Amino acid sequence: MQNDLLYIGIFMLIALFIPGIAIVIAGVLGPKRPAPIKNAAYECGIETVGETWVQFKAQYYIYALIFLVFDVETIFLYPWAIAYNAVGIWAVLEAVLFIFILAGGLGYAWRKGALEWQ
Amino acid sequence: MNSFLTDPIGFLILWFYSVLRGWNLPEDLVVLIAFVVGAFTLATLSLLLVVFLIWVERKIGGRVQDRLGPNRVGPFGLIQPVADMLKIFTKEFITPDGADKVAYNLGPILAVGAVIMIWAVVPFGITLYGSNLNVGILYIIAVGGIGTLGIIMAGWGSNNKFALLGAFRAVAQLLSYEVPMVVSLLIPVMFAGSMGLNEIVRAQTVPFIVLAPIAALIFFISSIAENGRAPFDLLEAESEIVAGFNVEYSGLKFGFFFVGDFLHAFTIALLFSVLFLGGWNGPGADSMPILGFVYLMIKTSLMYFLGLLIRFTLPRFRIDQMLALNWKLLVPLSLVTVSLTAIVDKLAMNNIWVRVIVLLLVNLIIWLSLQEIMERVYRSRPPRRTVNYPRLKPEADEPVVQPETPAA
Amino acid sequence: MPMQIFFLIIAAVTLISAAMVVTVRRMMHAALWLVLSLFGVAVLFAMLESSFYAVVQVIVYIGAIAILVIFAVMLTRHMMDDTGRQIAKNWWAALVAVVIAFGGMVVLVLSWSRFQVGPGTAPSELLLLDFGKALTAPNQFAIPFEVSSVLLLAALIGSIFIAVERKGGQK
Amino acid sequence: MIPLSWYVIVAVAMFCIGLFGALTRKNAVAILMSVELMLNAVNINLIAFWRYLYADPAADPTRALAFVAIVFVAAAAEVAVGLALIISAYRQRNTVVAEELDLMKG
Repeated sequence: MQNDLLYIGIFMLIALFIPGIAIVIAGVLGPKRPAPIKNAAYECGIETVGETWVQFKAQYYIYALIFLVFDVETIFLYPWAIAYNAVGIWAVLEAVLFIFILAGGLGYAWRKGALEWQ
Repeated sequence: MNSFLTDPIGFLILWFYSVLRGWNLPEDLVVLIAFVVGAFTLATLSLLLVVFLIWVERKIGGRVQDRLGPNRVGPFGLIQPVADMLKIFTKEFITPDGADKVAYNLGPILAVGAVIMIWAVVPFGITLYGSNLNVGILYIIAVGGIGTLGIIMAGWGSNNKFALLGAFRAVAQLLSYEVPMVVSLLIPVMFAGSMGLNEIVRAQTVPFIVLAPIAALIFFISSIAENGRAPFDLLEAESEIVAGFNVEYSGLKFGFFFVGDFLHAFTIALLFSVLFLGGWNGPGADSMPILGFVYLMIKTSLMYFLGLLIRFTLPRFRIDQMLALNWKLLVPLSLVTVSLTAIVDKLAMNNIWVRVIVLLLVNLIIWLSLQEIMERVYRSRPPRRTVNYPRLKPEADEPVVQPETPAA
Repeated sequence: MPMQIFFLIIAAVTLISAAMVVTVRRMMHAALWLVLSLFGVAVLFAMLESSFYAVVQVIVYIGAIAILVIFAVMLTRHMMDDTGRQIAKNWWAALVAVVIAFGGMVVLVLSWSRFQVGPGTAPSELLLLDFGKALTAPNQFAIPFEVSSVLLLAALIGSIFIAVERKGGQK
Repeated sequence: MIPLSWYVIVAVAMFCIGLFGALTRKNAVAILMSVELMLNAVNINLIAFWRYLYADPAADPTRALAFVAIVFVAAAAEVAVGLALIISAYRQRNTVVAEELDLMKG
């Protein structure tokens, strides 16, 4: 297992290294002629008004929130899924209960209108 | 020599190990060198594959839409992507003023690196895999999260409203569709009793798509959405938010987002074949590993072609439709499917054919009740509000005004 | 020996980026340093041969929590800007207290002989299977299993209740 | 081999850095980030002890894993509710400086 993890680590480094080195090479090959207008932010030819980092709506945050909760359930459900063939029907029902408690949260968000895109 | 014919790649790997050992290096160093060389080869091959994939995609896309596709450079336009690559390598990088340099430059690297990283755990054949990680499926999900991070860094780093808005949209979509994907991937893990992709392939004496067609469908849809392709290409909706999170990029940095996109399209086909179509399983694959590789490639090409057909025929969703499809249909459906499959499969006898029939029945029931529910929801909806646009046709009692004909 | 050097590098990266999280002025950069620090922790988990938690660390912390934090940074960006002090006035008092606490704990760790052990037997491949069984076994973790789903439900409902903009409420 | 004490010292250092941040940072989001660091330090500790002392099958290795899972759940719940509170407070008071969030003072 240690070897598998070592390979994964090496692979991740290389997967980031190859694009990185390609960008460096392209930067060396390409011309470099910066100009103030060229470097300005692109907003369809109109000059930027106000701060760039304006506020955005909380809607996005709510999707991320529901996602977080469903992501955390993986910690519990994946080990259960591995043990699926080795456990009895009661363990399966427990996991189904687990899923349905979480689905209750989704139902609440639905009823509350939090899933509606406004 | 026989071993070379049935399993050329495995033979080469063993030969490489024996060469390294011949140099009297310590064993740890041999393993390390072999790993670095292997990882480097695989990653490079995956990137080189993109050059070919771009040609395939443009050619098929052209044919689907009744065009010719690339046909000028080389036979059938085969050299076109090479020419494009040379061009993009020599283009200028324009870094916008006020960009956050680190985030701006890391964005494309993470976006393409995250796709390549998936390849580390894919089993291409019985003997041919990078790593038999025991948590392979979770690794794939985790790597998807790194890609999301790359997009948010790109959007934030470019110091542009459109880019940031695009990144927000993109991240909302990627996060949302990860939920049904994670839930539906529980089913292969459940059946195989392991998260290692090798074990999952080995467990598929009957491909899992037969046992769990709905889960396979959910996985397919959500991975298309993760890829951000039509009909889910809201992340780069040119007509709505100029180009999305990548407006401010140029040259190869811009190109890398698309390299990642093309490679991801192939990778999801590969993953789908591994997880649901039986991977390298097939007649004679046990004795001749190279046959397994061929089977896997055939399955992958089929799924890839299907993905291309979808991409080139369907129009784009609106953002509210995209989110509603996920949260109001796919997520509940995946939860119900997983629960029912788990219960029924536990109750079914261990005979494989009984399981197939029972699970197919369950999936059919889920599908039919889904149709019924959607029908009812559709009927119970209030009729669409009609907007009174200015009429083009005049009312009956209005005098008809003839448009003036310009003087000749 | 290479293992130890590798460990020191990873530990240094993790701790330095953690220090950047608490000191850097721009919030967005603090969030990105947080990601690096969390990734370092994931590598530490991998070195401890807990591949499951290494991957879960990336999924939950980097894939979800860090993204949530970045969203919150962007949503509340207006006031928390990078000008002005980010650190409380009496930071030196906190620093002294923290350094004393750290020194005390290190002395404790180094003085107790049980901390000097090497790793025990490597965890077996079947560990996750056992963990899955234990999660649903009534005499083991069946109750924490269900309670944690209730906790998550409560967190979800609570945070949606708080975060959803009320119609007609004050802006 | 790496002794257990190294991991514990890293965890202690990380906990102290998080504590420092939680005590001194003014921004509420930054305080939450510091708390995340502290929770991570706890997890490093738990997994290190699991690996060094309880990994062999005789010692019931799943116990430590369950602990870590609960810490993950607690961290997720804390972030979800904490950030929702911060966003809500920001909407009402237009500030995220922790000292100025004195709604309870009346």
